Formats: sequence, C-alpha cells, structure tokens
Amino acid sequence: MDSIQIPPVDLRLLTPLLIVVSWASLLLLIDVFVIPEGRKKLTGYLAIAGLAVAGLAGIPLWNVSGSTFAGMLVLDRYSLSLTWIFLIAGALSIAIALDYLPRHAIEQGEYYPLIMVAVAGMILMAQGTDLIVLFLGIEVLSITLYILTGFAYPRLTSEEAAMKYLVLGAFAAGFFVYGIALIFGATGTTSLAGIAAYLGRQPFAPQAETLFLAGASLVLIGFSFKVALVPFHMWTPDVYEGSPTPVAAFMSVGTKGAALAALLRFVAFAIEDARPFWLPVLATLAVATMVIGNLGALGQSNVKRMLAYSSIGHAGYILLAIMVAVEGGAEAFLFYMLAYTLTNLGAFGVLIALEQRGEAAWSIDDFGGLYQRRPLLAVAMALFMFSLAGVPPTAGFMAKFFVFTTAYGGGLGWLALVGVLTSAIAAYYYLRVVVKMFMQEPARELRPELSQGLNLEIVIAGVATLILGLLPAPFVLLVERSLSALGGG
Amino acid sequence: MEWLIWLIPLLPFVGFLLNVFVIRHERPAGLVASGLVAASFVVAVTAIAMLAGLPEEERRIISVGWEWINAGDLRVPFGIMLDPLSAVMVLLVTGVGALIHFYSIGYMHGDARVVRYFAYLNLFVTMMLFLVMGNNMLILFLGWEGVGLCSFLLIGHWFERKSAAAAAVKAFVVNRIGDAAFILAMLAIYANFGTLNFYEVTVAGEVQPGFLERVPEIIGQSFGPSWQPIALATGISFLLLIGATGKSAQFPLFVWLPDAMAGPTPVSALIHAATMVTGGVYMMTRTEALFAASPATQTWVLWVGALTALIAGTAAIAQWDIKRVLAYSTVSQLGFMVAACGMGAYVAAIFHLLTHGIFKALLFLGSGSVIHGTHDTQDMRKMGGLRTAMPTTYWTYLVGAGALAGIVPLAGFWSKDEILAHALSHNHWPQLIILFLTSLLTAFYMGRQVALVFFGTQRDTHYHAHESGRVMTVPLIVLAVGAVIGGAINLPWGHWLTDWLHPVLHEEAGSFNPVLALIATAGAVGMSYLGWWLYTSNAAKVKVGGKDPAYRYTGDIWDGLEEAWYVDRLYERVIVQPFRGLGDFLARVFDPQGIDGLVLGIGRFFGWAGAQVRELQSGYVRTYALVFTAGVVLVLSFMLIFTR
Amino acid sequence: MVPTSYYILLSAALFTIGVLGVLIRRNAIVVFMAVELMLNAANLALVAYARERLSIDGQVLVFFVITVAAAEVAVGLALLVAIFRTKRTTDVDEVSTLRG
Amino acid sequence: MESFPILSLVLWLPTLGALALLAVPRDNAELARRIALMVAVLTLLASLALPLGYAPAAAASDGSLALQFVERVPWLPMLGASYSLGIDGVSLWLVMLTTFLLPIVILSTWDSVHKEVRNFQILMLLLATAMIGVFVAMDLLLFYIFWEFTLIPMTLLIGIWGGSNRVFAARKFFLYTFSGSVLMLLAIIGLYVLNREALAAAQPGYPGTLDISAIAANLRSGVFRLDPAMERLLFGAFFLAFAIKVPLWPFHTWLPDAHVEAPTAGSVILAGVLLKLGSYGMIRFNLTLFPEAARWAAPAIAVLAVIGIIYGAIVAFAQTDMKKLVAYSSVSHMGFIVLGIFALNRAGVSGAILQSINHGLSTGALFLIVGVLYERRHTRELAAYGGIWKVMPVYGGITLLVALSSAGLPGLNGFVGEYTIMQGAFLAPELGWPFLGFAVFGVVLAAVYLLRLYQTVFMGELDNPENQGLQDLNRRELVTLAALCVPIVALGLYPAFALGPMQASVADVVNGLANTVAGRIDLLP
Repeated sequence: MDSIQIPPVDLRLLTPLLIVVSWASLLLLIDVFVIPEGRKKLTGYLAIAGLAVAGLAGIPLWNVSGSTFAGMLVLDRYSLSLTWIFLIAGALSIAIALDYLPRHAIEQGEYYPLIMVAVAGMILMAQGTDLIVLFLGIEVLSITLYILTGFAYPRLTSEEAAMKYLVLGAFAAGFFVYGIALIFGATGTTSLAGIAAYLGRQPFAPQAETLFLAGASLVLIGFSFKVALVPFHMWTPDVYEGSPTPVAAFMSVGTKGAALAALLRFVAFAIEDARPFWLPVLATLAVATMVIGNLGALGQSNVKRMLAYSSIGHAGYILLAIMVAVEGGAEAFLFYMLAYTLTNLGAFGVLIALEQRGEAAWSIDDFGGLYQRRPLLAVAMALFMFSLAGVPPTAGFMAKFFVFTTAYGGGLGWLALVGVLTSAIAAYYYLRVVVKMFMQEPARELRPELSQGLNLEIVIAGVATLILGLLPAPFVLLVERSLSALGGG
Repeated sequence: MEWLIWLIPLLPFVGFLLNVFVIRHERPAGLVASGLVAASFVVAVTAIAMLAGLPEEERRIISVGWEWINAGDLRVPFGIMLDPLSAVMVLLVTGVGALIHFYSIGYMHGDARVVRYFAYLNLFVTMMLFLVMGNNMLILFLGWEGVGLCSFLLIGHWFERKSAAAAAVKAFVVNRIGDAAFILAMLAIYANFGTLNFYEVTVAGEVQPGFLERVPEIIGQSFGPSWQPIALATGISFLLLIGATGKSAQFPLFVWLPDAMAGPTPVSALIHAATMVTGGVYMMTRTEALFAASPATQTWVLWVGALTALIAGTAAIAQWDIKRVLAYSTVSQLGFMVAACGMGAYVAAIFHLLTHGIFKALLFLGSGSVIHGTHDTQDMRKMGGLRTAMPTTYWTYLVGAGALAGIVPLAGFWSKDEILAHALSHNHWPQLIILFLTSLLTAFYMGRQVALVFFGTQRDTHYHAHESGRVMTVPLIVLAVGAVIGGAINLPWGHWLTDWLHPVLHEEAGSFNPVLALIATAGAVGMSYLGWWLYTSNAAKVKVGGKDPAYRYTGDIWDGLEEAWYVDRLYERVIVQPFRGLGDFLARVFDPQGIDGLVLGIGRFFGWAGAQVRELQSGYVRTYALVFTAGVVLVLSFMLIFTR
Repeated sequence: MVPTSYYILLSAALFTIGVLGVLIRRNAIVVFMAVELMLNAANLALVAYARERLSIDGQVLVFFVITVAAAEVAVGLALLVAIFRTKRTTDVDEVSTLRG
Repeated sequence: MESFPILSLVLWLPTLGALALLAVPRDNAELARRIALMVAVLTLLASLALPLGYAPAAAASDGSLALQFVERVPWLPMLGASYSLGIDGVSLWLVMLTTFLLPIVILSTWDSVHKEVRNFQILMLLLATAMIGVFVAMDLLLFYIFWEFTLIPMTLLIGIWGGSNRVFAARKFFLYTFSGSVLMLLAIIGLYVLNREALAAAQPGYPGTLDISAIAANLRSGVFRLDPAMERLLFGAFFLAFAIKVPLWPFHTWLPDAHVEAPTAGSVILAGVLLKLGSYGMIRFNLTLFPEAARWAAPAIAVLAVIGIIYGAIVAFAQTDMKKLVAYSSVSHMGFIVLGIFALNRAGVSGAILQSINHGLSTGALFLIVGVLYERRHTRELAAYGGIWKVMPVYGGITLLVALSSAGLPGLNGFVGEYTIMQGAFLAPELGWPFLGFAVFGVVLAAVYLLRLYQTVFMGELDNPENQGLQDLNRRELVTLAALCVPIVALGLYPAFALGPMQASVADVVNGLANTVAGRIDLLP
C-alpha cells in the first residue's frame, strides 16, 4: 500500500499556540511534583512567564502569514492581534487571581495551567479556518471553563454555576455539531474557504439551499450561545455570579472575544454570499441582545450580575461591527475588544479588591462611600464605569463611536440608533455605581484588600482606558494593518 | 454748542453718583442735590435762550453721544435733542424739581435714609430729562422706565411699612403693563419705518432717517388677520395709547396712583403730579403725527381722557386722606389733558400740563406742610381750623385751590377754558358735557377740602399745629405766584405758547369764547362755595373716623366713589387672584406631576421592563434550555420562511 | 442501498429525542445521556453524508466529535459527584439558588 | 496662521491647574483655593488676548466659517477627525464669559464650600476646560467629547457638595442630558458618513471629515446635498440635545432640581455658562449646517420658546424657594434667547448671543446673591426673610441692580439683548407680531416675579429676630458681586463693544440661511 503521505505542516505558524500548550502541560507536572503545597503562587508566576514568552514569540511572526494543517489553521495579523489580546487577558486574570485564591482558601495549583489551556483554546479559535477546528477550540475552551467555574469547590453556588454552564454548553455543542454535519452534507466540506467556494459557484438561490441554510443557522446558534446573544444568554448571569471573580473576569473578556472572532471569520468569509439570509437573523439577535442585556442590568443590586448583563449588552454592540466586517467592521471589532478587555478587567479588579474574605456577596452597597476611604480606587472604578457606559473621554466611548460609524456606513443606521438608545439606558446602572461611591454613605465597615498585583492591574487598565479614549490613533493604525492580511484568510 | 444740552441731564446724574458713593450726611446731600438741579435749570434756561435765537424752522439742537445698538440692521444712536416742545418740558421739570428739592430739605429733615432719598430724587430728574429730551423712541423709553424705577424706589422709601412696599411694586408692575404695549409699538414702528429716530440725524458720518415726517407713508397699510384687517397707524397709535394710560394713570391702569401716596409728599408732588405722570401726554404730543394718521384711535383717546376725568373726579369727592383727594384730582386733570390730545388740541394739553404742574405741586407741597405741621396726620377728619395756625400755608393753598377749580384770574382757568373752548368749537358735545361736569366736581371737592382742613375747629387735639419753616414756605410762595401768573403763558389773545410750539406742532390758536368762559367761571365759583358751605355748616357732623355727612343722602354710592368705582378690587379678583391660582397650579401640579411625571415615568417604565427580564431568569436550568430551544425554533422557522 | 435521506431522517429523530430528553428529564445523568444522544445523531448524519459523497473527511470528523463528547461527560460526571457530595441530590431543578 | 497657540493655552490652562492641585494635600483648603484662583485669573488674562487680537474678517469665499486663532493637528486620520480649534464672532464672547465667570465663582467658594475644597476646585477647573472646549472645538468629535465631558464634573459637583436631595438631582441631571445628547452622537455619525459618501464619488478613498467648517463649506457649495427628510432628522437630533441643555420649555424639568441642590458655585456656573452650550450649539450647528430644516422648524420652535417665556415666568412667580424662582426665571430668559435664534435674521441672532452673555452675568449674580443669604441663614425659603434692606443696605442695592438687569430695565444689559431679540423676531417673516404679543407679556411677568422676590426679602418689617443680626456683605462677597455689576451696567450703556465683533460671523450664518432659497450654487458675498 502506498505510504501514508503526511501533509506538509508548517509548525512555525503555530509557535504561540504550541508554546502555551506545551508550557501548560509541563507546568501541570511541575506543580504536582515540584512546587510545595503552600507556595502555589510560584505556579502562577511561571504561568504568566509562559504567556509572556508566547507573546514575545509572536512578534517576529507579524509579517508572516500562511496556512497549515491543510488550510485548517491560518496565521495572519488578525489572528495574531487576537492572540495578543487573549494572552493579555489570560495574564491579567492570573495576576488578579494570585492573591484572590489564597484569600478564599481555594488555592489549587491547577488553576493557572487551566487558564493557559483555556487561552490555547481561544488562540485555536482565532486561528481556525475550519468548522471542526473551531468546534475543537470551543470545546477546549468550554471544558476548561466548566472546571474553572466550579473551582471554588466548597461553595455550592460555584458548583451550581458549573453544572448549569456544562449542561447548557453541551446542549449548544450538540446543535453546533449537528449544524456542521448538515453543512458537510450540503457542501461536502467543513473548511470555511470550501464553503465560500460552494456558495460562490452560482448566484445564491435560497430555495435550493435549505439544507445548507439549516446547517448554517444551527452553527450560528452554536456561536450565539458562546457569545451569549439573547435568547441564548440565560447561562451568563448565573455562571458569572457563581464562578470565582477572576474566572468571571476572564470569561467576560476572553470567551466572548474568541467566540466573536470565530463568528466574524465564519460570517465574513464562509457565508458572506448568504448575506440576505443571515443579516436579518443577526440583526434581530443584535437588537434583542442590546435591549434585554441592558434592561436586565437596570435593577441589579448585585454588581457581578450587573457586569454579566452589561457584557451581554456589549456583545450586542460588537455584533453590529461583525455584520459589516468586510467594510471596516473588523477594525472596529478589534479596537472594541481591546478597549472592552482593559475596561472590564479593571472593573472586575476593583470588584475583587472589595470582596471580603470568605464572603460571596457583591451587593452595590459595598461600594457606598468608597470615595471617602479609597479615593483613587473610586476614581478608577468611576473611569471604568464611564468607559462601559460610553461617556467620553474613555476608551469605551471611542470604541462605540467606531462601531456605530462603521455600522452606519454599512447601511445599518437604524441598528446604530438602537445601540445609541440602549447605551442611554445603560448609563443609568453604570451611573448608579458612581453615585453610590461618590455621593452616598458606606453601608458597613469594609477594608478593601489591594494586593500589589491587583493594584498594578487596576492602574494599567485605568491608564490604558484613558489613553485609548484620548489618543486612539496609534492603536487603530496597528489594528488596521492587522486587517490588511485578513482578506487572504 | 451741542454739548451744552448734555449738561442738563448729566448734572443731576452727577448728583446721584455723589449721593450714592460719596456723601454720607444729610446736610451736604440736600444742598448738593438741590443745587445741581437748580444748576441744570439755569443751563436749561441759557440753552433755551440760544434756541429762541435760532430762526423758527431750525429750532432743533440734536447731539448724538455714541452708537448705542448696532445689531445687524437694527441701529439706534444714543442721542438727545432740544426743541421747543422738550424745552418747555425741561423748564417745568427742572424748575418745579428744584423747588421741590429745596422743600424736601425741610420736609425730610431727620429721616433715617435721607441721603439715599436725595440720590433717588436726582436719578429721577435725570431719567425724566432723558424722557423729554430723547431724540429717538428708545431713549424716550429709557427715561420712561427709568422714571418708573425711581417712582418704585421713592414710593418704597419707607419700605418698613408693608403698604409702601406693596404700593411701590404695584406702581412698577402696572407701569410695566403699559410699557409692554409701548415696546410693541416701537417694534412696529421700526419694522415699518426702518428707524426709531424722531428726526434725521447723522451718526458717525452716516445719515439715519427720522420717522415722524414719514408717517403718511403707512396710512394705507394694514396688518392682522385677513378677515379683520387693522390699519397699521391705528394699531401703532393704539399701543402707544395703552403705554400712555399706564404711565399717565388713565382709565384702565390708573389704580397705582392713589396707592402711590404712601411715598413722602415731595415725591408725590414731583413725580405723581408735575412730571412723571405727564410723560404719557408728552409722548402722545411728540408722536402726534401717528395719532393724527388714525381717526379711530383719536376717538379712543378722547373717550379714555373724558371717562378718566369723570371717574377720578367723582372718586376725589369722597376721599378722607388729604393726599388721595389730590391724587384723584391729578388723575382727573390728566384725563383733561388726554382728552385735549384726543381732540387734536395738543397745545391746550401742554398748556394745561404746565399750569397743572405748577398749581398741583403747590397743592401737594401745601398738604405736605399741613401734614408736617400736624405731626403726620393725613386724615382730614382729624384736622380743621388750621388757617389761624398756618397762615402762609393757608393762603398759598387757597390760591392753588382756586387755580385748580378754575377761578378766573388764576392759571387753571385759562388752560381748562382753552380745552373746553376747543371742544365746543369742534363740537365734541358728549366730551364737552363730561368735562364741564368734571370741572364742577373739581371745584366742589376743592371747596370741601379747604373747608375741612382750614375752617371750623381742630377736631383731633392730640397735636399742636404749627407753621412750617421758611425752607418749606418759600417754595410755596414762589409756586403760588406761578399759579397766579401761570395763565399768561398762553392767554387767548397773546397765545405765546402756541407760537412757541408752532415749529413742532403746527397748530393755529383757537378763538376765545366769552360765553363759555363766563359759564365755566360761574360754575366754578358756585360749586366751590357750595363745597365750602356744606362742610363748614355741617362741621359738627364730621367725627374723627366717622362717615361723611353726605353719606346720608347718597348711601352706599358714597363708599363706591371712595373706592374709585371698585376698579382696584375688580382687578384684584379678575386678574391677580386667577394669576396666583394659575401659578400655583403650574408650579405645584402641572410641572412636578405633569411634565416631570412624564420624564420620571419613562425612567420607571424601564425599571419595570428590567424587572420583567430578571423575572425570566428563574434559576432553573431547564427553563434556560427551554428558552434556548425557543430561540432555535424561531431561527429555523425564519429560515424556512426565508427559503420558500 | 439504503438512500441517505433515511439516515438523515433517523438522525433528525434521534436529535429531537435528545433535545426533548434535556428539556424533560430532571435527573442530571439522564440529561447527560440525552446530550450524548444529540452528539451521536450528528455523528450518524456525518457518516451518512460521508458515505454518500464517498469522502473520508466525514468519518474522520466523527472521531473528533466522539473524543469531545467523552471529555464533556467525564467533566460532567465529576461535577455531578461534587454536587451530590454537598447537596445529596442529582436533580437538576434542586440546583437553582442563583436567580434574578 | 501658525501664531502662538493661544486657544490651546486658554483651553488647557485650567486642566494644568487641576493637575497641580493634585499635589496639594487633601485637607489644605486655603492653599487649594489660592492656587485655583490664581489659575483662574491667569486663564482670564490669557483669554483677554482673544478679543484684543480679534479681527472680524469677512466670510471666507468658499463658504467655510471665517475663524480666528485656528489650530489644526491631525488626531484620527482614518476618520478625518482633527484636534482643530478656532473661534468666530459667535463663540468669542461666550469664551470670555466663561473665563470671566471662573475666577468669580472660585472666589465665591471661600465662603460657600468648606468640605473637601481641593477636590471641589479640581472639578471646577476640569469643568472650565470642558466648557471652553465646547466653544472653541471646530471638530464634531472633539466638540462631542467636550460636550459630554461637561457632565461628569457637574454631576459630581451637584452630587457631592449639593443640598439634601442632591443624589436624585445629580442623577436626573446626568441621565436627562446624556440621553438627549446620545442622539446627537448618532447625528454626528450620520453627517460624517453621508458627507464621506457624497465626496467619495469624486475622490475615491476619501476618509471623510469631521471638521465643522469643511462640512459647512461642502453643504453650502452644493457638493454635499442632504435630502430634506434626512436634513430634518439630523436637525431634530441636534436640536433635541441643545433644547434639553438650554432648557427649552418641555425639557426643562431637570433645571429646578439641579439648581436647588447644587452648591452656590455650581449653580452660578450651571446657569452662567452650561445653559449657553445649548444656545451656542443651536447657532453653530442647527443654523449653519441645516438651513432648510431651520427655516422649516423655526415657527414651531418659536412657539415653544414663547410658551417657555410665559410658563417659566408664571411658575417662577409661584415659587417659595429662592433658588427655584431664579431657576425658572432662567427658563423664561432662555426662552427669549431661543426665540431670538430662530428669528433667523441678523438682529435676532446677535441679540440672542448678547442676551446669552447678559443672562450669564445677571443670573450668575442672582445665584451668588441667593448664596450670600444661604450662607448666613441656611434657608432659601422666602418666608424666612423680610426687611433685610434695613440691615444690609449695600447688599440690597446690588440685588436691586441685578434684579432689574434681569427684568430688562433699559440702561442695563438685559434690556438691550431682549429688545434686539424682540426686534429680530418682529422682523422675521415667519414670526412677527402674534409671537411678540405674547413674548412681550414675558417682560411684564419678569418684573412681577423679580419684584415680588425683592419685596418679600428686602422690604416690609424686619420682624424675624434672626434677620436683625445679619451683617452686610464682607469684602470678598462685595468684590465678587461688584465684578459682575460692572459689565452689567457697561453692556447696558455700550453694547456695541460686544455686538461689533460678532456682526461678521452672524451675517455669515444668516447669509447661509438666506442663500438656500436661491439654490446652493451661487453664494451671497
């Protein structure tokens, strides 16, 4: 029998991914055998080092672009920028977890390698250009997050959140796979380029494509679950509240970003020709997400749930950019992700600083009168809140401005109108936090614990939010160049 | 030579500034204030002498200070002018003003805030001079509202008294209603003529037209809704009439003048007799071209003047307060002047304005001397028999009363007679009868007042009446002389005033009607004797705080007259109460619940919607899965519809 | 040769049974089984199409799906044990303290 | 003309001051006040260079605005947004009003603010930069950023140093204004995208521009044409944001709460300058960019303005709280200003700008006056006062002057502005005498409620024992109030000083309105 030809594999394109995966598994072993019980922080530092090395390894690849594993994985500036964002997100959430875990006595060495594996999953989703690879990326990411959500073991709410996340996650994965199967049935291939070619053959005639459209809609549903678009968002509030706060932070930024990146690739490149079909679907989902996401947060007295609903709302805004990905939406998406990552991690950082030992309460009253006791912390939180609300001169505003401009340019003016109105509603609950901090008296005596890592993280996030808000030009140029190569994907 | 006329208004203004910022003591304040007004009088006389020197048609000195407003096409220079009409007014204002200033030194002696009083008085004279000397409507309006402000300040001089404070605010607000109409008129004038200047003036090299000569241009035009077009000239002049009624206390808006008596008496003399209230008449005379262009408004003016004269005359009869009698009498005499303007007899109106200014100031200062002498009692029922205690005041008061009643040699007779003669010759029969009847009433209430104050015995003995000091009696004597020879200004044969005002008003002198003069004098003498006789013979019936002897015959009508036909109370119930009610409704109900309710309602709606979303989040995994599946079904069904 | 459409109908039926299983049953283990059913329905469809197209790719994909399903169930059961240890129940509805 | 960037200096000086204040220890109030005052005075001196160096140039040929002291630095090239500053006749005096009021406001904090003075000054200085930024920004995005940024310091000022119900008032103020201006953001985006599409045909790859005068030039020269429906929509979005800020009649309910709860200094700045952002915006955007829609909407807006004039006056009359009374009086005065703007002729618009400055001076002084009494008696209820004139004569005199200027007495600044506006509205073809019939009624009502305030507080018996002990103005209060009285009288007698420079720009705006009738191509000189 003829020998098995192994297709040429260019591993150089996957250096960041490989570094992260190998480092994670190595770290797992080191943690078990080498690092003594009390000194688990060392694993954390090693994990951050690993992510940093992966990031540095990515720099020379800036001008390199190409695909490997027979077109199933690709490296271009788009995926590289996303990789960097995910690495930053992973590093920051490890930093804030360093002192959070011992404080709540859930210090397990495995936390840090799990985060690294999750980051690997995200990079996989960013680089994947084949439905199965995307499926694999999603599942690697989801399974590690099921474990991470349930990490605060003795606390029942953490277990409950993990259970809910797992059941619904698996449920959605079922739809996703079935969708892939149907698409495979219709087009004979699962690679995004193949699907695009299939659609390109003859002008898109909806009647002939029922099988393909069924598959595509199921795949879209799978993605919408991961991105938490309404009505597939029900898991988000409970999971965010139940899971340990660093994990919630990591999820709100990382998972959402990765899923949206994959959705963008799928929508913008695989089924671009079927636009008349998926545009109304995504438009309705976007409107529902923006409205219900922001409405849900209005009456929240629990800050973590509020931030969960707010992340749903933000997913709606990013969806606008994705729908006009080809006409500049991708740059707006990348800038939005960068701004949202920094602001959200900053907000969660402040939340962690206020979380008392052994308690799982995040009521808004804990923010009462923070301005009197820790003015700098209060100012930082106010900055993050105004950024999430989209009030200038913050990064959030600039990101929203880009998204709305590209959406309006791409003919989605009325969607931008909905976005603008819902961000007016959103201002209410963001302002509630600011009002609580600056204008009201503290409910109970509370000592915020600012470890040196957390402090650094909040400062970085704050300064970055301001700089991105005032002088976004350099970042936008960086992001813009990263898009030029995307066309080839 | 033009800068000279600036001195006239600026001298009192310097007095105002000195009194506000520099002077702290009573002595210098009085002297500086009076001195400066007197100086202004002297400058006025010299300026008028120069004016008289000019040939008749060039008798107009216009001097522009600077470009006041230049907003796009709205250009208004800040300039003043001196022409025969304003010259006469300036003489009255500064002359009578100076006398009243000297009188005030005596009257206001020992008052807590006398320096501030003199400051306001000087500011008033400045503003009045701007009113009469303004060369465009806006400067006239500057003076117009300025005197309104000073009357507010001076009426409210003793602001501790609630009545004085309320009267001051009432005066300013009622004036403001008139001013609102005045502003509308100015807007219309500018819109149609492109300028507010009375006569052509060169400002910074650029010639700006005047509108008085170009009034015939707008005769034909009309405005307003198509089904009821109103002639433009009528509209503008009617608005000016409303403005004048506000300022000169004519029928609809005269309620503030009687209450204004709460201020010090020299203030009443200067502002509410001689100068401010005549502002309206001066304005109508100045813009007589507009009124001449619309006969409709002329008849309105005529009727307003006549009716005001009658109402005020009847009200004056029933007053007990010595000053309120004179206040209503002023309103009545102003009615005469406005009626004269209505008839087109502007010279007669100005003539009566001048003579009235003199003898009414005399009467007010006389009553001031009486009040001063009787330790601030103003109720005539507490007076009586003062002719022996205050001889000078008595004789000067008698002269003034005679002039007002229109007894033959005195000033009042000549000016009133000219108005009646003009009415007769232009056969305005109804107005003639009303005005004649009012002149009879005037004679009656003056007789009544002289009798109550100076004859009989002193009813209230708590005070010891004494004559006022020389600083008060000298002005009285000067004014009494003026009241006697005042008629000479425009004797029917010499009619010096008509010739003097000819370049401005272009009127021919009316002929003297001996029969009318005889009847008028007989009526005046008869009625004043009747008034005097009634209240000296029934002197015993007049009790302190009791009813008027005439009450027995007339009953409640007498109270109606005292309240000036309840016009004031009508306004209180018809306008002021509903306005307060509307204000409270808007402020308490409509604004907080209505508009604000709507705004907060939107907020609450979103709060409720948020609650519904949180309700959906039940916590059961299977409900989440159910919602998930519902989403799937929706998407797939859309897909099926899409692919059919 | 059995036409592919029969296989697809079967896999659709299996898939709907799996979905209903997740919605109706309260016991966590049965829910896991239902999810497995859904995934295997997808595998069936994949294999059917692969046979129809005579392309090996479809069948290869099945392996990926199977491995992922295995990983999921492993983690799921571990979690179930953890919850059982604290709350002594496997009922999915019992576990609903997080709400609002 | 790349001369010395005076505008950037005036704009960022307060912020530098705020940063310097950060170094001051938190509890050292006196030092913080002094530094803040010094910075404010420096800003004022620097801004004096503007009117002195201002040469009222003729309108530029290509229809763009004739700007002075122009500075342009590329900021977001891919969106065509640039950090571009410039002032013309319209914004010159509003900038001067801001820099003039700033030292006065900071001087007034010596008595009124005692808790956390340093942070108060920092917020005030930041607010100053934001306000000046709004007036000088010539780039839509930059304008919007400054416009929104004014909300944060003002909300904190009301919320932290305010009265008893401050939290509700601060939150309402922020949300009401924010939701209004959010629509404006969409309108800015719409304008940018439509402009880019219109010009992309001619120059492919054209990144579009957010520069106001460039867009205005395109609009006027007909290169970029808006169809009437879209123009009205954009006009409506801009107008809503400005109407809420002005506040125009139905959108005014946030003003009384914000004023009553704000500290004295906050109220002065809120009434003095923040309300003018709305009127400035209307002239700069609604009239310049959307002339057709402005002409279409003018009568309707004038009706709202006249309702505002009368409604504000009546409700002010019925108030028992002094600050609420002055707040509603602002609603009435701003109604006049909007009436002037939508008279759409040179008299009306220049009258509106002048009246914006007058209102800033007189209402700012009124709030300081209420603050003086509040510092002494800690109550704003009218019933608690009576006969104060006897005990505080100087204070009574100054209040009378300011009240009369606010009531529009000729000889003081209020009248000149009001009369020019009324004359403009009378000459406007769409408006005319029916509007003026009611608007002039507002002049009467102004006298009614202001004199009622004066009568209840200053006249009448001094019956309340607590009032007997009040001492008159101290030296600092006297300086602040006197500093405001000088321009009040000066502008009253010689308004040409302010009206002169603005004529060129106002003519430019009004010509823009006029020539839309004659088609877009030929441009009136």
